[in-house]
Amino acid sequence: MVPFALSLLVLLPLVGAAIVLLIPKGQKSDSLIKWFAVVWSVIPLLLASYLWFVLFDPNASKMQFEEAYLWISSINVRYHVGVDGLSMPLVWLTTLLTVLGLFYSSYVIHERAREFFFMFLLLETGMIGVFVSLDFFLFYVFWELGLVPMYFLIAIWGHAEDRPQYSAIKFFLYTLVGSVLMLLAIIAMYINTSTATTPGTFDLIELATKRPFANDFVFASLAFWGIFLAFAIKVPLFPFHTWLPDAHTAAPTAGSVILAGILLKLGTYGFVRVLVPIFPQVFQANVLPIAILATISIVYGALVAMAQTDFKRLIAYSSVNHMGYVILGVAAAVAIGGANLTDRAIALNGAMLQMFNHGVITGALFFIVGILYERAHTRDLKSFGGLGAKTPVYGAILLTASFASLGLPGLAGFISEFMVFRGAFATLPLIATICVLGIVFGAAMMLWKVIQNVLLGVFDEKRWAEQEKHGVKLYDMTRFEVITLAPLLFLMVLIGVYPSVILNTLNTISVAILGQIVK
Amino acid sequence: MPDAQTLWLISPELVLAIFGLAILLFAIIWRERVYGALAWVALVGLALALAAAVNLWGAHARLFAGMYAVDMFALFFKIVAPIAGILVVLISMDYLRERTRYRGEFFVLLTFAILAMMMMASSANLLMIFLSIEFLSYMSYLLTGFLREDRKSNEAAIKYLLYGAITSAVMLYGLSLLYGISGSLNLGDVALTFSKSADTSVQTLALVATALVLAGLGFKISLVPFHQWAPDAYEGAPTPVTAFLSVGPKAVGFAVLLRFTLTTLPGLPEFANYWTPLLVIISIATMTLGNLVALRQTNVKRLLAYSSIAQAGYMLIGLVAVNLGGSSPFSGLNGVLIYLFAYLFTNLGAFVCVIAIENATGIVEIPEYAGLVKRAPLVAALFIVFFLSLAGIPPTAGFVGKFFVFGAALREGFLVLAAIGVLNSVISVFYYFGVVRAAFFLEPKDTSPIRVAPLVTLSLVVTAAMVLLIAVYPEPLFNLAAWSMAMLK
Amino acid sequence: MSTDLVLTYVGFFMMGAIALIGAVLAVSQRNILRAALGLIVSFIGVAGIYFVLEAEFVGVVQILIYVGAITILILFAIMLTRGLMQGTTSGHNSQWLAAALLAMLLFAALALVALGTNWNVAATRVSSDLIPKIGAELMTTYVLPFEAVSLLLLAALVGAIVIARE
Amino acid sequence: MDILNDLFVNAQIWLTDALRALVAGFGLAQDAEAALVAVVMTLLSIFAILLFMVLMVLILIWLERKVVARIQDRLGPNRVGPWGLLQPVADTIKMFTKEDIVPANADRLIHTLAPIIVMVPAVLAFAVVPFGRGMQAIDLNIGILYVVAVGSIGTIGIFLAGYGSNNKFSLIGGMRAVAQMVSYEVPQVLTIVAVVLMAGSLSLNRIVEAQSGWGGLRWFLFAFPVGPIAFVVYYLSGLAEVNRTPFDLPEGESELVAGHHTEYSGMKWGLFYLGEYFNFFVMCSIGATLFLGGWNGPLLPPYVWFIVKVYALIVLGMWIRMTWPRFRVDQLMGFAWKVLVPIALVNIVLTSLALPVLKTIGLI
Amino acid sequence: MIPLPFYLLLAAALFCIGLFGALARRNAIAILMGIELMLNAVNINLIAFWRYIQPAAPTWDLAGQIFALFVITLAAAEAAIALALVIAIYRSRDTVNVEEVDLMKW
Repeated sequence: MVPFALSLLVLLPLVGAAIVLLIPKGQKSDSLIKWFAVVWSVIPLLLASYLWFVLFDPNASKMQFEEAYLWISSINVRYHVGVDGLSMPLVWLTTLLTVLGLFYSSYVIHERAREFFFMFLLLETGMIGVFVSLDFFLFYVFWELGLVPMYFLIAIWGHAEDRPQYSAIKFFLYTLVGSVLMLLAIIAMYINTSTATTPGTFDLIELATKRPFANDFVFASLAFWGIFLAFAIKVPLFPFHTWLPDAHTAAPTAGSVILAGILLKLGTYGFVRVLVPIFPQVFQANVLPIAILATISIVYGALVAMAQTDFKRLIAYSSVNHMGYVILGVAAAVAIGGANLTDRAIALNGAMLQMFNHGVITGALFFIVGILYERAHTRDLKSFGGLGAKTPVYGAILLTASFASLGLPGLAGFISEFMVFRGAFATLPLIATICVLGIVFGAAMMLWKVIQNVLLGVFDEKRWAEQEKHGVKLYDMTRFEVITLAPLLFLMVLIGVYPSVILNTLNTISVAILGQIVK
Repeated sequence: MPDAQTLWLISPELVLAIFGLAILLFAIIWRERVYGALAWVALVGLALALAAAVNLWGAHARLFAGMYAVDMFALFFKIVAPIAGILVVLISMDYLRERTRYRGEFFVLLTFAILAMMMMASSANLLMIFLSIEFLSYMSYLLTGFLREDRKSNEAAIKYLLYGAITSAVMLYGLSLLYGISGSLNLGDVALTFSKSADTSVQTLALVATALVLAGLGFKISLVPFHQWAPDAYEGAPTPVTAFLSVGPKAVGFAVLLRFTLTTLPGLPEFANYWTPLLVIISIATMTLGNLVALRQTNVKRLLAYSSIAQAGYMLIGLVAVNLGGSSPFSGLNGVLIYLFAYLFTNLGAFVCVIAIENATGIVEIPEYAGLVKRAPLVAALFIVFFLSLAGIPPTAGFVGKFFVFGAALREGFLVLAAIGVLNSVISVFYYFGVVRAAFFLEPKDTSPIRVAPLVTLSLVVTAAMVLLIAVYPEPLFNLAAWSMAMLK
Repeated sequence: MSTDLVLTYVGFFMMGAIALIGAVLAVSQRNILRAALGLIVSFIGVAGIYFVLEAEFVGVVQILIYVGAITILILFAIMLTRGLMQGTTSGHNSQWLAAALLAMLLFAALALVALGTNWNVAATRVSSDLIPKIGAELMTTYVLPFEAVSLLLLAALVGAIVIARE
Repeated sequence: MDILNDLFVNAQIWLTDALRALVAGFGLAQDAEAALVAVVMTLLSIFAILLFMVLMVLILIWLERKVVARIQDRLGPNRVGPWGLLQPVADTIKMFTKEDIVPANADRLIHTLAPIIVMVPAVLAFAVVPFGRGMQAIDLNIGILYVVAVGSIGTIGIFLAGYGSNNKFSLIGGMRAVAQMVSYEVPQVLTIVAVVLMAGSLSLNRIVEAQSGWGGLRWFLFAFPVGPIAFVVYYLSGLAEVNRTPFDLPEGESELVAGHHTEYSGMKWGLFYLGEYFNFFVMCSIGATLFLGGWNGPLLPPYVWFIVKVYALIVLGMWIRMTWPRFRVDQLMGFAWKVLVPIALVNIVLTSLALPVLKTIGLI
Repeated sequence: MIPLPFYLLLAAALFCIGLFGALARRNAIAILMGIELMLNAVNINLIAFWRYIQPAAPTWDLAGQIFALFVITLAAAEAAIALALVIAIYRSRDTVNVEEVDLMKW
């Protein structure tokens, strides 16, 4: 047993950030900061691993490692944290991607290192905080806490030619619009649950049982859509996705990884943690529009990704497509209809697994793009070709990640997408059918645009020789890059061949959640 | 001759009066030789006044035939006022040294301004309300125009004065009507007249009179359409004075507005039908206009001026949604109080940042903030904290304030108002981050480090710490607000 | 109608007319000095109204302060800034029409209140000598505002000197 | 003795009765009758006061020239009438016949208004001056305040004269005059406050009555030590108020030609001239009322006592005029603010402290 | 007695004339004059109410008069400050350019 385990998890990065700020200025301070940050970030990873793999009970549906203290008594706000099968993998993934991101960045970030590592660790606190919060007020605080560091990561260390400041403020404002409406909904729920004698509650668990606005569908809908908007923008669901390509493209590699790997998950996590248990009726009533938005995200995201010539932008749009599956899975799980609990649970399992997978796969892909960009100083797909032969290690890794992304059996993506469709065909058959198009387009974009353009074809010797004079050299992956990607590749394969490692955990919780809402 | 008990109850005011006079006397007798020390005298006086106010906490009395209320609501503002004063004194010292020969007189006026703020908070009588508002206004005009060689300062002051004088005359007309209907200057008697009267004509009179009074108070708290003075005055005034103007008059303006409305209007239940829509419209207009115009500003003082106009709009939401019944923590009133307290530190902090830069370099234009993070990292970093607080993003004090204000609006069913409010706070992020953008992302022309005076650094740290502390541990502030509401319930 | 009432009416209308005519001159004259003269006339008219209302003390104070002090200040300001006053531009700004409309609107509202309200009018009740009572009230009930206003005057004086001093 | 004492009061009563009898014949309503009588009587008393004042001024002019001449060891006017008594009349006729010149570019309206405004307050002040027992046009309960108030209007007249003449000497003179009058008004009012404290009333009548003890000789002037101090301050600032030497800087002929009335001629100049003497006379009347017991005095009829006291003060002023050099302009303001105002302030405090003592020993 | 509304209408008229002056004039001093008229109008109101209205509490008999006295005092202080500022402005601008010094452009 680790006392205050989750609090430690939340606080450790914050402490690290503070130490980063305090490291004295000097000639070597930059490298000191880098190594300190990387080493320090391993501690949460180890802790999270210990918690998940050793202490966590995958068969328990209730919250584990719970801590609850009264924080603001007059409005009954509690510092209430805990994890269950839904959040534990995501917490772990967060710590993992942070380590990888920091490790990678310690090689490629040369400017304003102190601020970079400070912001990154702060961001980690925000993200872990969201995943472990069981009090909506606390949830909101962490939710917003992540905004500022991400803003700076994009704006300062972004690629100058991609208008990083514009992208950063766009990301910030989009997210903020959603979240302030969520704030109103949070307060409204509190007021609704309070009575003349007892205060209301912000506790997510309590709210799930009290079901605010149970008798008032209009207000429930208002609150639902307010929260929905916040999460949908974060996911991002069509038509709220326009910030995503800009932000991803502009962000530095590690920023993109975290953005795709974790921040997008905050949205889908919110769907499962908040919207489904607290507003099941409203969700059910609105499943169709939500599923349609998911469908559009899937198909449209894939199509637009296919039309991109910018490698990074392509991956960004592919995230729209992939996150669409998550929403589809959630929608399928709660849809009205005769489907049995198993079908629904499979859909929800798929959605939750897809969250994890997308974090791993897309995180890897953004590393891959970043590695290429470091060498070529361009991301124009047309300018590459023949890299498969020229840089075989890179080619192999890209191939694996792409296949995982398009859902090749044996790799992680396949399992989750399959489960989503398996569930969706049971509850939303028509929509699921349309969504299959997304799979097709997704495969096309990966095979045609990425693999064909980058790995196959003829290596343009002349062009790159010319470029070499400007300090551009295409060489194969170095050791630290391989080390960065190795864990992710391992995970892709592991989940692809043996999904049970994580599915058990997920299944417990999706049965529990759906059990509450489906009679 | 007031008895000892009375003197005890007005001890904060007495302390300030005595210290103000003492500073004046020293300044006249010894002139330049003691100017450096006078700021410290003022600090001591303000600290003593603060201590006296804290010491009186819990008091509940009406003095001088009911015209002066010493209750916890007033004491809340009597705690706020000297805190603001102390911070303003701290940031004034270095600022004034280069700019005026009359530093002693400056602190006299400032001390009296704080005294006037305290009196406003306690006024429960039409005469006292008018007198104390004018007192504060005159001190503000003089402080605004204090740099007499500075053309902007003069111009700001005269605009401020003329605008203020017009609105206070309008307010005075409203007060005279209230006196006319009740035959008494005491707010309690006015309320009594209202509640006893079944006459619809009284309704009309009350509407006209309160609308006129709102003009005067709206001027103090810079509500649209009585806000036009604010940008000019803020831009032209000496920056410490701007900092003071942005929090002091606004806070006590709200104190008077709250006491006035919550005391007199409950006697007229149907009155809310006219009054609430009026306030809603003003609130929406204030925050929207303030934010939209702020988007176009390039001078940071002017930007903060429009921002503070918008902030007044948010605070007004609390008044719109005020409901002292029930046990809900969202009574509206506590929202305003908490918001004001948070806003005090936040806005002062933002101005301390501005002063830190202006003192060393004279820069107030946002484009010239380029690369500030390299020249003054602490200031640049704390700019973010204060701006986040102004925008209401956690974990800052501003968030706590907005939380309660919007909560009250939701409780009373003002959904659209709350929605417009939060969307406005999103707009505000855009221009706040315009400053951040300049400070962090643009390359500086001049990379020499900016030296920040120790006292300014101290104020910076204190305000920033308070902004974060209120967010992390807001409990004491809630209690403070709850207790101060107790008397108005 | 009793003689007193007739005299009161005569006094009211005379003084009211003086006050209004002076006021109109004060806001309409392009020559600022003549406007100031109109203002003086208006002040005197208002003082007359006070006498009609049997508030002699206020009437005399009105003449003493308004005519004797404030007007002098205004005249001084006019004289010291003489260059400003002899412009060729018109005395009114471009918004004068809007200002006039606003003023008229406000007048309508105020007239509505003045005529529409059931004022709680009481019988005559001016006792012969109120001045000692005013003094006593200022030193007892109103001692706080009295002291406050004296501080205010002092501070205003100090500030005005700082700002206007050579 | 009583007949003499109340000569003018009785005359008024008799006149009123006669008028009433006359009006009774018109067959009007009773109210209207009373009103008519009141109006006529008011007009008559105004007329009487005006007449009296013009007479006084004529005498003053003559007296001043005579006194000045004597001090300078000359004879003064002695050709027109016995002892030159008709000299003022001749001067008046000369003024009436002179050309009225308005400078080019001067503001004609203001130029014309100025002398009138200078005149008016002095006349208004006379409405409350008690010339003798019962000889007062109106007994205002705020009489002394009223005098101060209307007195301040005169300042505006001088200012307008300086401003409206379009002449730099006039302007400087006008500015100086206004600054001086405003400044000296402060110590003057402060000394009046001391008197009001002693008398316990603002009414001039009551102030005079308060000094009626000791057979009409218990004047505030003798209320040692505050009375004499107040009197001296009052008199000095009074002289400055009416711009008399040694405080005649606004019209110091060696510097400013004639100050604010440089550009005036003919009857308008005459009005200024008249106004100055009016004001001087009012100043001395009020001084006599406040400090010298007004019309109180043994043996002689009250109005005689009053005139005697006023003329004593007037001659004192003339004496000072001939024996003191003019102040310098910076000394002038300094004298008011740094000498007279502090003295007057201290005097007020002293008065309120000394009040019980003075009352006990019967000085007031 | 004259009906109370007579006074109130006079005050309202004076007030609105003053308001017009304050809003429509260009010159700072002229605006100040408008403001003084407004204050005078209010004082008429106060005195008329004092004379006519039965007070709620008998001890407050002189409230209206005293209020008016305070208003007059404050007006004097205000005029002094305004004058000081006008002079300072005049002094700080070397040119007497009417457009430049014409502050009153709201």
